[in-house]
Amino acid sequence: MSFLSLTERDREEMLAAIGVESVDDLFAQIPEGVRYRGRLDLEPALSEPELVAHLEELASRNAHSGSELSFLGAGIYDHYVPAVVDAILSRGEFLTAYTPYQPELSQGVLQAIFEYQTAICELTGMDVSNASGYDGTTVAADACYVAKHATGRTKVVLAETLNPQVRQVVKTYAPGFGLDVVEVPHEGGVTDPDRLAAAAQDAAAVFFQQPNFFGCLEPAPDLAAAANEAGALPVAHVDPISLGLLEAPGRYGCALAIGEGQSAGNYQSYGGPHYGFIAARSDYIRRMPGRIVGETLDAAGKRGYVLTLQTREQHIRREKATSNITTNQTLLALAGLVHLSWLGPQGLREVGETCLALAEYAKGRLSDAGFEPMFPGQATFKEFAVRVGRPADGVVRAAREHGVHPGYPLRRDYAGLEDALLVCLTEKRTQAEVDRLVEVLAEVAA
Amino acid sequence: MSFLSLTERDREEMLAAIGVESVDDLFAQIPEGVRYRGRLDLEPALSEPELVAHLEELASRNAHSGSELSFLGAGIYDHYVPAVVDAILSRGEFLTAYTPYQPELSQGVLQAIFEYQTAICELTGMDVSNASGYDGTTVAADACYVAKHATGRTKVVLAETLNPQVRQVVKTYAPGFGLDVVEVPHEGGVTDPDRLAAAAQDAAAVFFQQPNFFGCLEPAPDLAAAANEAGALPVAHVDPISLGLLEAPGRYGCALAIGEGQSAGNYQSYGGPHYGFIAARSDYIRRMPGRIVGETLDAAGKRGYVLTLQTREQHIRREKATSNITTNQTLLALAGLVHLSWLGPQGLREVGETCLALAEYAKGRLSDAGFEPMFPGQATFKEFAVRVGRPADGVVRAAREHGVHPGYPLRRDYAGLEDALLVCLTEKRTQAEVDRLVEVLAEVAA
Amino acid sequence: MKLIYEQSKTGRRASALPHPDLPVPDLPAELRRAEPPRLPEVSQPELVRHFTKLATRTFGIDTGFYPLGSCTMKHNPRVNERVVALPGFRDLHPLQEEDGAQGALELMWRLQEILAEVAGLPAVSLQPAAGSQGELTGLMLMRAYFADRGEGDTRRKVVIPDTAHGTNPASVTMAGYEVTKVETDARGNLDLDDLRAKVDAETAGLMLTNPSTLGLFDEGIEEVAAIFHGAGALLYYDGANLNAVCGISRPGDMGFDIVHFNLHKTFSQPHGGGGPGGGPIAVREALEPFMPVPAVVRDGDRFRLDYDRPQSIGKVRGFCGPFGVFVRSYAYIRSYGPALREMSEVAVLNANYVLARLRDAYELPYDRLCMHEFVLSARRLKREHGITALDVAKRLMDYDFHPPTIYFPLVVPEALMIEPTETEPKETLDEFVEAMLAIVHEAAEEPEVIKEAPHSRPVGRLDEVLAAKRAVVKYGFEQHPDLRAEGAPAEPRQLEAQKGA
Amino acid sequence: MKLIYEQSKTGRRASALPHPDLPVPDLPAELRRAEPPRLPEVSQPELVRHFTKLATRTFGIDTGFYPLGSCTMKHNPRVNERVVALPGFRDLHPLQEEDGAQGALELMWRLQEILAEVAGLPAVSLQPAAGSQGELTGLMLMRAYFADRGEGDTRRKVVIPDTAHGTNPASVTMAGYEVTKVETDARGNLDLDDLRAKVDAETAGLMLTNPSTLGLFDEGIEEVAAIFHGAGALLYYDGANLNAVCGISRPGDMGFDIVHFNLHKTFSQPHGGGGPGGGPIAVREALEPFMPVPAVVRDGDRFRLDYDRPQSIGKVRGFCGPFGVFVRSYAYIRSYGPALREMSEVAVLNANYVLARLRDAYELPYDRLCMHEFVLSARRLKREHGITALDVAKRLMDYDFHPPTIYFPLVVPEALMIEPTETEPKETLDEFVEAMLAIVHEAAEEPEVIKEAPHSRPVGRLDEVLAAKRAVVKYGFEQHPDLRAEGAPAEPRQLEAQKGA
Ligand SMILES: Cc1ncc(COP(=O)(O)O)c(C=O)c1O
Ligand SMILES: Cc1ncc(COP(=O)(O)O)c(C=O)c1O
Repeated sequence: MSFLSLTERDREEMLAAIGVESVDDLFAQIPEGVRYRGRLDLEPALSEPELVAHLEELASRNAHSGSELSFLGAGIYDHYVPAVVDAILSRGEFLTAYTPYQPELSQGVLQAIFEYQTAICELTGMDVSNASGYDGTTVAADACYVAKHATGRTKVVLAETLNPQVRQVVKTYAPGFGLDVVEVPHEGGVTDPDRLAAAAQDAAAVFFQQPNFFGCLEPAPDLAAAANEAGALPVAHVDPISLGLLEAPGRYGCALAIGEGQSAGNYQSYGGPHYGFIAARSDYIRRMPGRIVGETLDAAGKRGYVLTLQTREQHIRREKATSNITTNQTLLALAGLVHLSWLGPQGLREVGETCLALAEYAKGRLSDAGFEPMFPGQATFKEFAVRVGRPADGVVRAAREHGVHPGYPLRRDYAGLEDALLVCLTEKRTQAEVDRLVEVLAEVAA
Repeated sequence: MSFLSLTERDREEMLAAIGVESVDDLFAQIPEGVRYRGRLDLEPALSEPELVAHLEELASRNAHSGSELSFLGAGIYDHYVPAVVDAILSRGEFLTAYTPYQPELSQGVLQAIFEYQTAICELTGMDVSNASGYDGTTVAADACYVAKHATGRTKVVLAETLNPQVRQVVKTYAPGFGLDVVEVPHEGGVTDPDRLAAAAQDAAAVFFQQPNFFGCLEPAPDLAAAANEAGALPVAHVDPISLGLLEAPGRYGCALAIGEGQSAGNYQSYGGPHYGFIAARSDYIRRMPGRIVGETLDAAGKRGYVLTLQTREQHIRREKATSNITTNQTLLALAGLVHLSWLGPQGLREVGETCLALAEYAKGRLSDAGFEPMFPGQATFKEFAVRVGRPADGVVRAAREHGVHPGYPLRRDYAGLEDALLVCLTEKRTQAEVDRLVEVLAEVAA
Repeated sequence: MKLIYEQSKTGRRASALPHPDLPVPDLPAELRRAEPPRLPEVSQPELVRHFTKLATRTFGIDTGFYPLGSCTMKHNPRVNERVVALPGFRDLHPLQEEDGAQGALELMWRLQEILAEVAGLPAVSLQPAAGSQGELTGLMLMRAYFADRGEGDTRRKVVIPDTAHGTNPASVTMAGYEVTKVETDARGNLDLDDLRAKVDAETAGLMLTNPSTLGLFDEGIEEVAAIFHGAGALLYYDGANLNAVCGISRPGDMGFDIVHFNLHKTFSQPHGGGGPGGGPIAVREALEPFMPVPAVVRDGDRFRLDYDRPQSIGKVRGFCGPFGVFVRSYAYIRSYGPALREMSEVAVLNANYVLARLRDAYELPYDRLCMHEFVLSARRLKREHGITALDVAKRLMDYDFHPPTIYFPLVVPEALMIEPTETEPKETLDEFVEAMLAIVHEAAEEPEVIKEAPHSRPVGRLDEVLAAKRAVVKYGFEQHPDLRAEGAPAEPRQLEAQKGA
Repeated sequence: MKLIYEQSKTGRRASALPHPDLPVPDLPAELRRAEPPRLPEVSQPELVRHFTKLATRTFGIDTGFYPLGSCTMKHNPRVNERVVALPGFRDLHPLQEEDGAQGALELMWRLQEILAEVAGLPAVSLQPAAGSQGELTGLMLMRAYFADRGEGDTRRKVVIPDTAHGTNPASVTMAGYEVTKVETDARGNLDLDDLRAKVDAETAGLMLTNPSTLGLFDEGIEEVAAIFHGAGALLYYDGANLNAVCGISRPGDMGFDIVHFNLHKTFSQPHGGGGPGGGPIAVREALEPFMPVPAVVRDGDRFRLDYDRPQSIGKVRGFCGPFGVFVRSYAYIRSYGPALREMSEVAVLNANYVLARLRDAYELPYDRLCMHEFVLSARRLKREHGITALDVAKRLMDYDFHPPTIYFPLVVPEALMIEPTETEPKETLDEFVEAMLAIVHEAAEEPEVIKEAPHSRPVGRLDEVLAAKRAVVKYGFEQHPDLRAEGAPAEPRQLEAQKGA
């Protein structure tokens, strides 16, 4: 076995040093009754070339964004991942290190996390970010836990325009946290601040998404104000790629900002691994979940970085910890940092503008072709909902026959939006591709 | 421009430090008459995502060995390149270093070359290898230059079964070297030692290939003996992947062993970049072309590696140098070392056996289907010539319509072999794929 | 070295982006960004150099031996990186229609089958993102199971041994349960008397790592299972140490009802400086109805996602879980095939060899053969020479080794928790042993060399107390505090608390 | 560190290979291998660690500043590595039918067009594998051209300036020509009088690098061209320094008839520790018939290989040349587009800036502005403090810089040939300048620190004389010589000969 390094001779010498006859003797401590005497019923071993061929065959049965012109978004986006991301993530040191428990030989990854935390704080306008959460859904559960302890309250409010998967995960976690979940329906594609204000009474936290799941821009400052008014923590779920153009949640009163990091630096990868980010005002620093890196000095006065504020964490605080997270998503967050460093402020702005311009162009062309917006009059960023005039699932099926995936059928999450497709434009799309979308939709949905 | 690092302000400060007004002033030394006043007529700049899309489009118009079942060989082979090769070659240190002129900060690449030289010597049974030549053709020209100076003679002999491209390159170089080229025709697919002996009189060197271009095994020891008898240097052109099973040229009297390294560690890449290897008996060490790494010590007695025997080389010996080579193919040779280290002696043997077994299976199945060997009775390794009963070019065209590239039409290089296809089997091919080849050939050539 | 922000210069950039010739609409003024985020402004050459330099200041398995106990830092085969990057996997959108994702669905289904076989339990969900989330998911399943049986209000307690990893009690609280602690007996097994006294009708279940964090297989496991099952409670298996027993002893056969896997440990997902991971769970039939949605199911030769699970606890993570992690672990397991047992055998052999060579020089709290890892104590060194486990760890860096996990498990004072894994050659184990023995020698001869270690790294020991006190957790640009100006710590203080696992 | 062979152990392996269930035929006994080659026997974990360690002991552009004169060590964009790895390029067989290689052929054709535009010459062949082979090919073209004109026997000489790179004279000999040397005048230009005296009816041509290896543009280039063309001879342009003049001055416009490009210099092919490179050539119409076969031609919207060139010199390399190199360089040029000129402008700006800051501290043999690089002399340091160019180079390593090219060109004693390239930020240039100035200071204050440099590398200065004398050029297994046993060199001897370029 090429992953193992012992020769027959090594084994013999080692067994002798241990003082046993055979490897089997090492397992004497396992009670007879629970020893497994069979041979695992697994398929035969594959050599490296065979393994690659097998996985190539599996991969070939997936329609990916290189083989199909796709306008799918809805939380995971086909943004361009720059080549430097691959180059840096494939460095063996980053790839094969673990959590930097021992800072002296882990300064590289520690500094990278510190730089990542800074980038997230800059994007969101917050004071502290952790080293990453699992994804854009679990950070919402994390934020509930923060809010629960910060306020002592037992309810959280979710705008219905918050990503359905995020809402589902919050609902799964809530009973364990002792929290009730209340949802606030949208009105014409966005959330009404007054309705939110009413729901926010006695709430620990209020969650909304900007741009929201429909791609519409929420009146985010008003929503945050409604929450603050009620003494609930306003939590904004944001797309990092939008934050070159859209205001930072920290600037309109949010207590926490969370989000799915995938759009910055990660491939779609059928949904993971990606990273979730969670950032907060300094008030909540000691309630944050997970790893945080801080700056310090050595005896010579040299600057260095360490895991810090660890008394929040499970390995020290155990049942009183702010979270149970241990393994996180550092490598993916590093990809985010590299991507954001590649973009810089100017690039981030440009990507946003390109998405915005393409989406507006698509809206216009679709409308010209008779496909009306689902939520007329709402400003959008890179996604928008459009009515295709017949059940959207069938339209998707028909369009894919033409090599175009036109978007996500909203009816899968929102009863009543039967003919609505959520269409996403990233900077990888072109004007000609939008034209092709319109052409195909006109053909299959006309 | 993202590859440039100066800001506007930097430029101003730098111009000031230089004491000129503008960048244009720096070019004052260029006579007016030869200044280019136009703007280069090049296509517009592409951003990174656009560049990738453009090159993906170009690449998509190539039928590669992932998109077509291919039995092409004839000098470049679809052997499996292990993942470790990619991982190691993509390390920025290896990728972006140049020739290790300054050994103290280049010990890594120097040691790697030393290890590569050792691997080549082990494979070929020789005493010295250089750090690489350009490819499997140019090392033949290099060997001519060695032989010319070693013997003072003015003729080289090439077996006609030597790869046609190798022969062409030798013929291109020979006039400059003051060498005549004589070719010895094959007999039934191999070279007759007696005919070779006759041609070898007064020759500086005799070149043959093992296995030869037709895939047949030459009576290599007899050929080498014929050359030695005549006082000509016997030079074997060998495939590294065959050398787990076939005898090392150094063990049957060759003076030099050369070859195309691609089959060990390099992708096909439409023919390059690859590496050529050249190894020799110690007699010729001071006539070797190119870089050679040697072992030495520092003042503390620490072992280290340096470029050595440099008085052979152009930068010191100038017009009397053993070669003009400077930039070589180190990165590709490193790939070779990694691949060979991955294989080890056992793996090299196994790859050879798999090729051999598959080729024998293919010969049998083809013969059963009525396709007879071109050179009956000759032992082969991973390639063999088969008669398809009609002009081979048309058969290739027709088979490719079925997604199978059945091999190389020998008539392109050998008049008279009109219906012969050279079929190659690497360890990446399977029994089922051979069956598919036979099926398709039966259909298109029946 | 400089932070990337400290290298920034206005107007410099690393990216080149497309600019379609289209008008950019205005955004509502009140939503528009006022100040651009101060992201790095560097050129592409600078970007690559910066992160290359950071990489070379990071110690990974590729750099050297990494015997960080409980973390299973085994070799990460590069072929797994190759296959995960296939466009059909890498560029697949998670909301792709099922008929456009058959390869991905089949891969997940196959991995589920494999994990079920290894666990000895029938139903698998791949969704949890890491071991800790596997734990929490498992506890949620317990809740749902007992709620369904009408015992939701009575069964409030989960039993946790004193050797448990911190995630176990943390998960218990997050799941809304209470922790009941039990002790470890003199042989390193669960204390059965203590257990019997504490397990009752209020007990929902047990969370156990087996082999335990001491690297010891619980010799009373059958009795343990009987106690819990007898009381109507469930057993949860923390799979962090599964690398010891693949094909040798199956958690389902041991009596566990719920198991999590750490794909990043047992099945070689690269740890990435902290993650990603994967924490699939396997359960008995009785718990299957409560598993997260969607389930990946097979219908004849088609694969699909099944959301129709009315009793499901819901979703714990987006989509189907960390798919890329599944690709790597699937590839890893397929490289072994039915010989997976050999992986665990060699892991246990390597650990016992190192143990045999170190047991006399350090203290071994439980005098037994170990499984895939073992825990030594540096108590004697501390008593005799003032050299702590932390000191040993720091000094090992000078010998080019990553330190073991220290100060864990909590039941062993001055704990050194050593897990060599199966991928290490004997030569490396021998070199590590020599270094560990040399340190014992140095402790007597020149303890200050150890106290001041590491000597070979870009920084010396860092002041963890200062870091926590000042809480500088991001770059502050013009306002960034100058800690140096506030005075270098005469003696940097480290927490003598768990580092690793 | 150990050689990989020294880590080998019988029976260990890194590979897993397919074993089809087929009989393996016997090979003829007299051809069968008697002893297996002693290739490394290591496991995959060991393999990865070994080469990772070698990588970290290698200094590349990604590691730091690499001002190795004449080598144009510019940043290598990673997007080029991405596109070259596309399966349609990477896994394309060179003997694929033309209709299955249209993308590759089009890419080569496009690159030819671009190079023709940059050179200002109409016909391009991509075939040569590197600059040196481009030179040789160009000289072969001269031969063919003169042979065709019946002057093959009379024109035997090629003029080479004293500043020329060693490949130039070496190529001349390999092409069967004789070298005629000419001198450089006091301004660093070709000495026109010397030239006029030496160019005659026996002259086949000139080989010139312009800007020269002194980093100076030949101010008399028009007159030089007139002299050669007047004598019926040809001018060959060594393109090693093309990075100075892209879009600023075109070799064809300067009067050159044949040009080679070093794709690995000007157009950013990663240098790979020594290679690969690419050495395409561009020529005037009159020379086109002699170009290597096959030519890549366009017929309407199809691309094909044309072998029907009866006057061709033949082939100089396999297939169409180093295709992967073409992909990278094509991508690089397309990233600039018509703004390619800016690349050269900044290269020249960067060089002049460093020159301006160093010219007083070192000696500048030709007092002019430079182009993309410049040559200083350490003669004064040597005279005053015994510090040679070699010493400066070694000391620079302690400041984390790759040294410049030294002892070249030969006309400058104690030469330091510095080429910053356009991709470096001003900060790096400033740091390099500070180091160079610090070394001047050290030379006076503590010369032994320089003499014993480098202090920060895994080895100290190595004995090059011992290496050449003992000629240990491969591992000898049991018979490997133990140089240490023969005694460490009291003072390791380095050759004060060209290092770099
Ligand atoms: C024993 C034990 N349990 C649980 C965990 C938590 O697993 P994860 O890090 O995957 O969340 C770990 C490791 O971190 C562990 O060692
Ligand atoms: C001036 C000059 N000419 C020719 C060459 C040879 O080019 P190559 O190394 O590509 O063969 C070089 C560089 O090595 C050079 O600097």
